[in-house]
Amino acid sequence: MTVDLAVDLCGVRLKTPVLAASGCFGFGREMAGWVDLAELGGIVTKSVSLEPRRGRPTPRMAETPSGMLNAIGLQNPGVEAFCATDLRFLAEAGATVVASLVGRSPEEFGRLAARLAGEPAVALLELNLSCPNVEHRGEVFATDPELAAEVVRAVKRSSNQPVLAKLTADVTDLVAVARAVVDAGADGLTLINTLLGMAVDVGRRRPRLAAATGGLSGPAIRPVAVRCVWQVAGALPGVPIVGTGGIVTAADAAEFLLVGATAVAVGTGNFINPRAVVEVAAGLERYLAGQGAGSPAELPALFKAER
Amino acid sequence: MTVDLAVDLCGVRLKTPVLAASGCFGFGREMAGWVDLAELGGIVTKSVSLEPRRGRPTPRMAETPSGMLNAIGLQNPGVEAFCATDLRFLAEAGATVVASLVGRSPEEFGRLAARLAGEPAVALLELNLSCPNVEHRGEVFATDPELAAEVVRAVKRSSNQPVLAKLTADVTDLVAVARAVVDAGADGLTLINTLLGMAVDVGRRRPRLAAATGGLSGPAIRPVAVRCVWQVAGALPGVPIVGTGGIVTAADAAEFLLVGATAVAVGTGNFINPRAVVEVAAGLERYLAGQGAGSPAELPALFKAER
Amino acid sequence: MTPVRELCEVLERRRVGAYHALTLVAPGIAEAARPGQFVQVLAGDDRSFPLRRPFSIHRVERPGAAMGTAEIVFDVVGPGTSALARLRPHDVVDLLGPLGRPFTPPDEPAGCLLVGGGYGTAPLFFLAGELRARRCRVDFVVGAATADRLFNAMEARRLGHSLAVTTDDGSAGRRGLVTDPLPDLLARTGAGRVYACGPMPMLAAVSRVAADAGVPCQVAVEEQMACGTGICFTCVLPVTVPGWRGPGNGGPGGEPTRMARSCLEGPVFDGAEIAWTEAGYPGGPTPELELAR
Amino acid sequence: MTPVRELCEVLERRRVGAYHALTLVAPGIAEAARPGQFVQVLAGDDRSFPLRRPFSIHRVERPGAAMGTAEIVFDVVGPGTSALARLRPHDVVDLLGPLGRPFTPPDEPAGCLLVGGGYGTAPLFFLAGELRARRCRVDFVVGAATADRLFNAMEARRLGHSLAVTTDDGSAGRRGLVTDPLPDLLARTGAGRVYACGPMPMLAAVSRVAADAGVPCQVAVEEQMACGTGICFTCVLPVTVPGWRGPGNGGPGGEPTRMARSCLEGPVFDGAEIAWTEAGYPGGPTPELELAR
Ligand SMILES: Cc1cc2nc3c(=O)[nH]c(=O)nc-3n(C[C@H](O)[C@H](O)[C@H](O)COP(=O)(O)OP(=O)(O)OC[C@H]3O[C@@H](n4cnc5c(N)ncnc54)[C@H](O)[C@@H]3O)c2cc1C
Ligand SMILES: Cc1cc2nc3c(=O)[nH]c(=O)nc-3n(C[C@H](O)[C@H](O)[C@H](O)COP(=O)(O)OP(=O)(O)OC[C@H]3O[C@@H](n4cnc5c(N)ncnc54)[C@H](O)[C@@H]3O)c2cc1C
Ligand SMILES: Cc1cc2nc3c(=O)[nH]c(=O)nc-3n(C[C@H](O)[C@H](O)[C@H](O)COP(=O)(O)O)c2cc1C
Ligand SMILES: Cc1cc2nc3c(=O)[nH]c(=O)nc-3n(C[C@H](O)[C@H](O)[C@H](O)COP(=O)(O)O)c2cc1C
Ligand code: FES
Ligand code: FES
Repeated sequence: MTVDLAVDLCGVRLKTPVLAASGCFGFGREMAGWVDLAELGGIVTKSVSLEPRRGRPTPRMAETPSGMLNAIGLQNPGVEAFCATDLRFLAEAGATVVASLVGRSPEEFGRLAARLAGEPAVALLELNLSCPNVEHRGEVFATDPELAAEVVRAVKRSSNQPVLAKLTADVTDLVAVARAVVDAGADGLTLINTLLGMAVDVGRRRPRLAAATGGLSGPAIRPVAVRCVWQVAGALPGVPIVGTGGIVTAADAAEFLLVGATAVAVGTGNFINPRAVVEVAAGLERYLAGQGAGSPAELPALFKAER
Repeated sequence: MTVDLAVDLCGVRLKTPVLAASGCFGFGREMAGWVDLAELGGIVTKSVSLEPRRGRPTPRMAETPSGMLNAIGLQNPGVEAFCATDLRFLAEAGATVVASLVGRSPEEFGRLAARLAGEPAVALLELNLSCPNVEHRGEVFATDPELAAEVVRAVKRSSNQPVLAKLTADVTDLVAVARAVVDAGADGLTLINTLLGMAVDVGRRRPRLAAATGGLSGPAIRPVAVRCVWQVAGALPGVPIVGTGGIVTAADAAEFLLVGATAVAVGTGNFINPRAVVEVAAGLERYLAGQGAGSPAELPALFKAER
Repeated sequence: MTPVRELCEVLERRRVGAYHALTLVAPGIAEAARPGQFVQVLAGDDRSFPLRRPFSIHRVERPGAAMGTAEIVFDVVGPGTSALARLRPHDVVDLLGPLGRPFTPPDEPAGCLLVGGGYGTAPLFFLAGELRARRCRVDFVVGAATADRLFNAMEARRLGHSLAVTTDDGSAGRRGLVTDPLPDLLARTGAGRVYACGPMPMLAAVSRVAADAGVPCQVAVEEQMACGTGICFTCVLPVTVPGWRGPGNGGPGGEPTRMARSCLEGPVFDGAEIAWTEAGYPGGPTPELELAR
Repeated sequence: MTPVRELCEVLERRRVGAYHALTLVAPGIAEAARPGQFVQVLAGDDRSFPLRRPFSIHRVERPGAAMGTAEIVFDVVGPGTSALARLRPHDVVDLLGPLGRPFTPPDEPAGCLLVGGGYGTAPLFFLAGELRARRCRVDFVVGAATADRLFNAMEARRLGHSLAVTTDDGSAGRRGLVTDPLPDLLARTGAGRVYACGPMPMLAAVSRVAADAGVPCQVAVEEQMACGTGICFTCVLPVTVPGWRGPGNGGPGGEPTRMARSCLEGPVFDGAEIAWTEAGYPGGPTPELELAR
């Protein structure tokens, strides 16, 4: 049984279905010494904004059971510096780049998309509508279907690159948000971002994060992420989904592909294993062969469950 | 420094701030051999319905990183059998009983409350508005502020026992739901129920739960639960909150009390340590002494964080 | 006798064919244990909050001259049993037990046929000792997929008046299932009781053969367990309740059933009481009746 | 030289005063390591997904005659370091390294004052060797809360031309902080460089003293790290960027700062470059300027 790991994500061919998740692979350059960037399914960059952002005060991280909280606060050099240095580097390295965008308004997202529209090195755009590490919950566009849709429309107006809308599981009706962004023109979805969480240093009697709350990631949230992909894939058949949340091994990735994800992204897993993206892909190849599947796209049909 | 662990929960005096969470302590009887039921802060019973329920098919459980998924499906003998056997037993054992109620409509909740109104052995009612293990998401009343409020009103009309509304974190705006049930007359809140999740057996290529999805519990969800208590305690000062989610040790419980919970409930932790409720309380006593606090109620004032 | 929690030192872990046998210092459990009961085991200091794992008690050394030990036999199938297989002497394991309802011996001495599948044979040795002490004749039928998965047939021969062996592949004893020789044996030994432990499909089949022969049959079942102490309702299986009022039905005789917690009312059940087809194991007693519904 | 991931066998773990010293077989890391760099360590097979823990490289045995070993020195403060303290010879530990920017030695032989606090002294021995190989004079100042928390003062004496010791409680050497004897020593030794490693408040103070004396000072900082490889932006601290255009300011001279990843641009920084007050450690160079803002 020969296996071809390649998948089609919103019209873009990925060598493997395994990407590096946004904010968990820097801007790619940092990892050039660990993996061949050209061999990855793709690299979702740290989210970039119009202006540089300093991010949140430290401590920005707290370890939790089978996961971690982070409150990085979207630190990034801004889209201009990103294009001038990081994007150029990624292009030369032959990486498949998914540029993650973050803005404070639909209009800001639109201007970001316009700025990147002319960059051939950008294969896809991912809209970070769901970062919990922002001053106002109002900036978490993915909590409001209409607002989220507005952002997507603004981006589609100023760019013809395929667009992934990244949503949060911290909502009452994820399918409604997903449907809204897809109707607004999103080509695909990324599920999920971190869950909003908090941890306390009981000895010092204060939050373990300077920002008090932060985003929960890692294996702890995998069951929530798999459920989200399962729900949305069932409600919106045919809409490509990038599954993210707690993927450390190939078996973890297979869970997402079986319930309907087109591809997966490894986040926190990279912190422990800098070669995680490559090793998960290699493991998937063995898994597919073992299951008698010729490609990742065949897995959902092999999944036995009624809705 | 002498410590008094007693707390006042909605006018009811609890010997300690540590309760056994619903569905994680059976109906109490099963644990009589492990702990002195009269010494516990309280026992929240498995949720009872008007008619007996068989629950979901097996497998009903799947272990996940630092947690577990369950799809028990509210199996219970019905309120009549509950009163005839379990409640009588708990009363004789001198336990502080929080009767957890579950219904398919506000009207059902009302009838359940009416049935228990005459039972002196019931110290408080907890309304399970948030069990994810139901056929229709529509039964998860806590996803809709108006519906949740309606249930509370129905219960308050037919009972004068203090009422805790148990909510889910799987919502966009938890504070709105909390405010709605409090305005409708809920005396307190229990935060949180399990998160909706799913796990896949990649070898057999099928869900690990017969019901496909289930409720995620255990330490994995603690950061989400602590965040929920922190948010709601900040938005609705003075409203008693029972914090639940991933409590295994006294330090875990202290996180909840520091961010504003009046009491806590230990769920999944009982499965590994049948004496968890007692041992967490004992550990809290040492913690309070160490922090120079005379009672659990003093902790929020000692917590250093701005909102 | 209420169960206890004991932190038990590992005395020994040895291989027995395809399995591992673990001997633990557990005075309280060794004191109270009865055949058919189980322990909930937590091994290692893993911080990922693993649930306990249930294992039948293979045998105990009552405290007294000795310090009181309990032994379990296990097969490595996943993380929990792998952790057990890594244990070395002097390591400490956290046990709850003895848990569950034990086998009920006959009031009067009677012939007892003990049927074991794979590691399911292990608790039957404990039972055989108790039955013999009550002057019951004990005959063994043990089966497994392959010879190395027959747990300690030598011991079965020593403890039993007779021993019949079957393997799926014929690598030991007669090729086939443990149920194949059952009817003959029941007739030949004139056994008045059948006691069985092993995989669920086997228990269903044994229960049927015994029911057809009109011989009372007790089986020790295996359902997934989160707590093992009766508080989570994970481990349920459908049992018949003559005249029960609740919803649902599907018992062997078409009478109402209820979902019984196998950690509390079991793991030992009357084989004729379990609604095998509803439980997902057709081939139990009087299946036609069940299917008829 | 890019870092590698190595599964390293434990050769030895021994107590050194209040600390543990761990020697690991790590050819690749031992080959490439430079003083001031660190390793990211993952110990044990805990399934709760613990993050790696960063530790300075105390010294290395370059591969060749020997097989190539690296040594770290650690203090037990929580679960990660407790796991390290449980390691026995032949256990295997998962390492990433060497990581981060090392200390930069002077181009010309110069007098170097090495200032260590607690376990922060450990990486300075590695540095002392390199400096002496470059024919630099090395003087040591080591301090700690108590005598047992001074890491291996004997070795410091052996490696250094002179050694000054301070403890907070006076249980060894002079009572007080490492910074107390610094001005004198700078004057007396005429040191042209200061290299420091220890708690952040100490590094701030040392940087100020050095700046006041007009001596270049490199410090190895400790910030919490999730990855250690530059990809998570957890480990940032504010450093000055003359003429930088972005938002924010607060550098020692009031000039703009940016949040630098200490695992990538550090852990070794020019002490005068760090915006100490903004980083939460007033008492750094020219604090009055910072406070003036
Ligand atoms: C009453 C009882 C007695 C048992 N006695 C023995 C015994 O004497 N020897 C022995 O080898 N095994 C016995 N088992 C089965 C044993 O509990 C499982 O093999 C073990 O839990 C597997 O854990 P794992 O992590 O290695 O495997 P995994 O398959 O990874 O376990 C995953 C989950 O499924 C559960 N599980 C897996 N297999 C079983 C099973 N067969 N029955 C119940 N739960 C299961 C586990 O407890 C865990 O919760 C018994 C089970 C029960 C209920
Ligand atoms: C570059 C660098 C070099 C270091 N070198 C050494 C050394 O040589 N010897 C030594 O004993 N310690 C050193 N540390 C500190 C060491 O990493 C921590 O003591 C260790 O991570 C604590 O982990 P824990 O689980 O035992 O403690 P916990 O306090 O439970 O750790 C909780 C979290 O906080 C982080 N953390 C805790 N203390 C520190 C700290 N001081 N600095 C950074 N992160 C911390 C941990 O990494 C973990 O993520 C160094 C830190 C850094 C950044
Ligand atoms: C340190 C850290 C930083 C992150 N930064 C971003 C970000 O900038 N933009 C974004 O869309 N997601 C960000 N994420 C979320 C991840 O991309 C991912 O959705 C989430 O962590 C769940 O996946 P995981 O469990 O594999 O980490 C970040 C996550 C972490 C842990
Ligand atoms: C097996 C199981 C059954 C549960 N049954 C109920 C229930 O009947 N009613 C209810 O309100 N909550 C139920 N819960 C939720 C718990 O009461 C608790 O809110 C949740 O598990 C989080 O706490 P924990 O992490 O300490 O378990 C159940 C949880 C588990 C694990
Ligand atoms: S395993 Fe929990 S009730 Fe039986
Ligand atoms: S620790 Fe992740 S960027 Fe430095």
